[in-house]
Amino acid sequence: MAFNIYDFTSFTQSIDEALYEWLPPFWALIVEMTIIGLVFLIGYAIIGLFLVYAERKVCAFMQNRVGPNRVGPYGIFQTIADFIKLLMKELVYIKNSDKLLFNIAPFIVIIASFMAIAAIPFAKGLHAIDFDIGIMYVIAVTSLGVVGVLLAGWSSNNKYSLIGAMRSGAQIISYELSVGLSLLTIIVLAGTMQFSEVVELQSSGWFIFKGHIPACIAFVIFLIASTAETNRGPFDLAEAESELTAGFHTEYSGIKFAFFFLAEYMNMFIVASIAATVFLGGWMPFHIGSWEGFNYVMDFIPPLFWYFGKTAFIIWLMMWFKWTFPRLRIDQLLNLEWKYLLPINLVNILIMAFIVLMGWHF
Amino acid sequence: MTSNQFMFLLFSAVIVIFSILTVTSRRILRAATFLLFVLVSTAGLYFLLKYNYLAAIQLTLYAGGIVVLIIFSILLTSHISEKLPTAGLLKKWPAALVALVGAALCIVVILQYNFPGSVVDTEVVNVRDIGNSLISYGEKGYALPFEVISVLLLAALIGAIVLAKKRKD
Amino acid sequence: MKEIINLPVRSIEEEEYHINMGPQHPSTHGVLRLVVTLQGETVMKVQPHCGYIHRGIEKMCEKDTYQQIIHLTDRMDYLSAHINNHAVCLLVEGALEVEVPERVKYIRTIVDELNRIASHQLWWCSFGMDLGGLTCFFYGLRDREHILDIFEESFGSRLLHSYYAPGGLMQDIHPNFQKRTKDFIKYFRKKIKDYDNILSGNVIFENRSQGIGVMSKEEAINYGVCGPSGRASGWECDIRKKYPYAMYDKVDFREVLSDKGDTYARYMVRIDEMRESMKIIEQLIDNIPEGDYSVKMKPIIKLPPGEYYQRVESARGELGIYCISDGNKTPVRMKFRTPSFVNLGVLDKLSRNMKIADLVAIGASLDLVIPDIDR
Amino acid sequence: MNSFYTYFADIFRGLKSLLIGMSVTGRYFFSPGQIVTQQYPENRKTLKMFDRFKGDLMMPHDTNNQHRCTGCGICETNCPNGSIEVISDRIELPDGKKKRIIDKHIYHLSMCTFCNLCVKTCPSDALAWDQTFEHAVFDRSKLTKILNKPGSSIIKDIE
Repeated sequence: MAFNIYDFTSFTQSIDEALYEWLPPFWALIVEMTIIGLVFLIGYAIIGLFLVYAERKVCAFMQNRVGPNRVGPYGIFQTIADFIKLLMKELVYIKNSDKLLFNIAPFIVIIASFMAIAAIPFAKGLHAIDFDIGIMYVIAVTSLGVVGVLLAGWSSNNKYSLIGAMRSGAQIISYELSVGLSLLTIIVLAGTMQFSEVVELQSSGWFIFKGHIPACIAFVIFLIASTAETNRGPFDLAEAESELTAGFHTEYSGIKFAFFFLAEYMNMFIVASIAATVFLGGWMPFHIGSWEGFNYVMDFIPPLFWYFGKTAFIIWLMMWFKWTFPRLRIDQLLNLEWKYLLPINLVNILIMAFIVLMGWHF
Repeated sequence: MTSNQFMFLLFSAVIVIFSILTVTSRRILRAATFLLFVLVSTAGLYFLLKYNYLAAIQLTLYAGGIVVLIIFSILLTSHISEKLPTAGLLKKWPAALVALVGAALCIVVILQYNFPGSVVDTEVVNVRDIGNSLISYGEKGYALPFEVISVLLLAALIGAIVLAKKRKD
Repeated sequence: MKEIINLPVRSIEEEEYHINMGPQHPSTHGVLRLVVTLQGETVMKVQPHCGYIHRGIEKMCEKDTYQQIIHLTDRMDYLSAHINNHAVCLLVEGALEVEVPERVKYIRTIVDELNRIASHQLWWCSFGMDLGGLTCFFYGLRDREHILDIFEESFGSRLLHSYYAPGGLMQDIHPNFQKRTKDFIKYFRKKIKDYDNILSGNVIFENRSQGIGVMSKEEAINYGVCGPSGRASGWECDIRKKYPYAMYDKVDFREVLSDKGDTYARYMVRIDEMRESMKIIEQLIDNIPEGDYSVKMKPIIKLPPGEYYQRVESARGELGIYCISDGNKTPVRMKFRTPSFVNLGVLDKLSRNMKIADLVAIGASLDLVIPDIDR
Repeated sequence: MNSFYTYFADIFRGLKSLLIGMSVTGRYFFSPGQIVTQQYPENRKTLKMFDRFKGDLMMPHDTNNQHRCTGCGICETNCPNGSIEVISDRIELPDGKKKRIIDKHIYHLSMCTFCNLCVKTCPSDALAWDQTFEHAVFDRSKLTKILNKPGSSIIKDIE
């Protein structure tokens, strides 16, 4: 098996070929799917645990305090301890709730985020599936998560949960538009929706630099809208704790609450990786046009490092938003979307199309 | 059994089971949720056929859009304790009849068609082609329907705004 | 067309529903229960239900001597404990016509103002938290810690001090008191800029608070809304200016007023009051005269028979104490006119037809302390 | 045109205010030296409470196991919460006079509100504050303390 840290294509291909050699095609596919599923599951858990820890540390430093420091050195095992606690907690069943929907809601949320992660390229040749409509697929799949939130809020038979679910529904439905349109701006520039091609196209410079101001505006809008879509930061109205106690997951406990919790962080990760891939070149190193020497040096840094570095930066930005701003009110939230983000976005696409037509982009 | 067949059977089973559950469930939100599963499985079938674009549209519009709107409106209007009444015999028999006739029609049509063996490998439909044919006005062009639908949607939008606008008096 | 409009529709009452905000709810800062009638997310009516932390302080006062009453008043509005104590001390001293030494007046004024700053800091951070900016909470508490350290060094406790006694103080201030206070003022003048940067000027905060819960001057007077909340509506109700006590008639400070009357005005008035308080402290801290920290009082204080009323400006507004004495060592009746209780009354008026998120903001801007409501 | 201008002016003003807010948190994020959190159980050795801190009532005893309490009960009457109980005996001195001495000075920490009245009103300065603050115990009865040590007596010259 050829293993190359800069290009995983041969590595994954050799695994694929070996499996098909040893096994009949049906079982080879099953084994391959299982391996990919397990890898994602483990990665999911690790990333989730790490993000929870990172969030707590980042917010602690922004709030001028130390953060978790009891379990393990610098508190690195804190999230594991939390997770064990959540696992062992009693699952509270509520009287007069719709038990079936109450139970499947967290799974819908987590499956939606799980489906989205499949299309994201982590490095060259390291992605589960490479659709020709990758970006669209991700937008489609992430829009399913809201169903889980709505079901959770309704089936809890709790007024706070219901209000939280309503808010979340209105919020996600409207902000999906901005997410889609801001990505569309880059699709206009790139001319493709396939993630691998999008990344390859950025080998001569990231889209945020290539696309002039419209790309920057699209990036900012994407950051705002995706923060809203993941129910985070100043847009956490669905779980606004000072108004609705815990919003749609008020009645959830134990592992089911952990699912919501994990899904929130994974959605953040997915959104950040999309932003990193589409705007900041994904695993592509930092290249400047025709500076051969500079590009050569940058190529020595492995793509996984680039990918996770960019994603971490965007996640950090989103945490920075969350721990600085007060929360918006629901009507202001919709105002922001319909009065500011959407019109600007539409004009932005026009400008971008114009730039692409005139060939002004790099 | 190839993996494609297996996945096809899996998706079909999901579609059939949840379709029946959708129409038999007495709780309206459960019915909507089962409908979601049906639509997602349909998208899965499209993916199996490598109609990726159609599958993504199915997910975005039907699963992510329409079902969410249905659920949203159920949230606004109904309470958790509400249960739909079971239909009486007077309604059940005609419904069963209609369903049987429909099923028979479908089965007859499917049986009569002799499927030619797939000669060419299924080709991924390029998004660029779809886009081009959507706005071309030549042969196989959909520019006119596209524009008509746009006008229709615009009218619907304006109508919605007029309806939602508060009366001044 | 007309018939369609006049069709019988479901009445508004049917679409209303109630939620209980409290007694356990993150935004009520205690055990206040608000029964909120909602229509969608719009607040139709707010009914406060008090009494979840009622301890019968007024009744307990009837069996306590005047020295002992002091420690009970700490526990009403625990965020301005010194100021509550001050009211009782002034009442007793006024009834007995005792003149306290200058040094006591200076120290009481400084400590009162420090307490006011500490209270406003806690208000600021919980206000930020109620609007969803959790970081504010930690900045406010961090700065408040400095004042609590000053208090702890001089008076031995951080929250409930019982430091004033009728006729003076329990003990003299610590030798470090002046230096520490001056250090704090220097420190806080820098940190209060953070407050402005992170919350006051923020566009989200401005939109959340401007034009929300507008209270006119007439309403403020009618409802008796006092303190910073009343002054935000343009009502000059500062007891320190109108009925000066301690050193307030000798120091130079501005009564912070605003004519907007909305949540943002209430916010800005409190922020400016912190600056004014620092100005008062700066004028006094270097000039504390030498002298005794207390006059000699009888071990058992008996007020002459009669009725007494004493008011002070606590961090939340006018705190009035009404006392009937029959000449014994305990009062016959003690009645506290606590600012939070009066300010709570206007909550329903202000938050009608607002969103549920505005209710939280308005409640926070009135700066309610629940033990002060229930006593 | 004017509304067009204000539309964009609003956007930029809003963005600027958000950036100012972010600069505050960002500054703290990059200067962890400003963290003021006390690492409590670790700093127990170096943690020093202020001299006047009212942690726990105590009765100072000197090296001869002698205290200054006469058992007069003024602290008991002055305590607003009944957290002090003074149990005193009357003993007959050799010269025939009767004298009150203290048997048990009971202090209920669980009822104390640290109002300082007992310490202030004690005519013989027999009470003082201790600076301990870790009062948590598993059994409530442990919060009831007897302040005078066993076998202690009163210092001679106090009357």
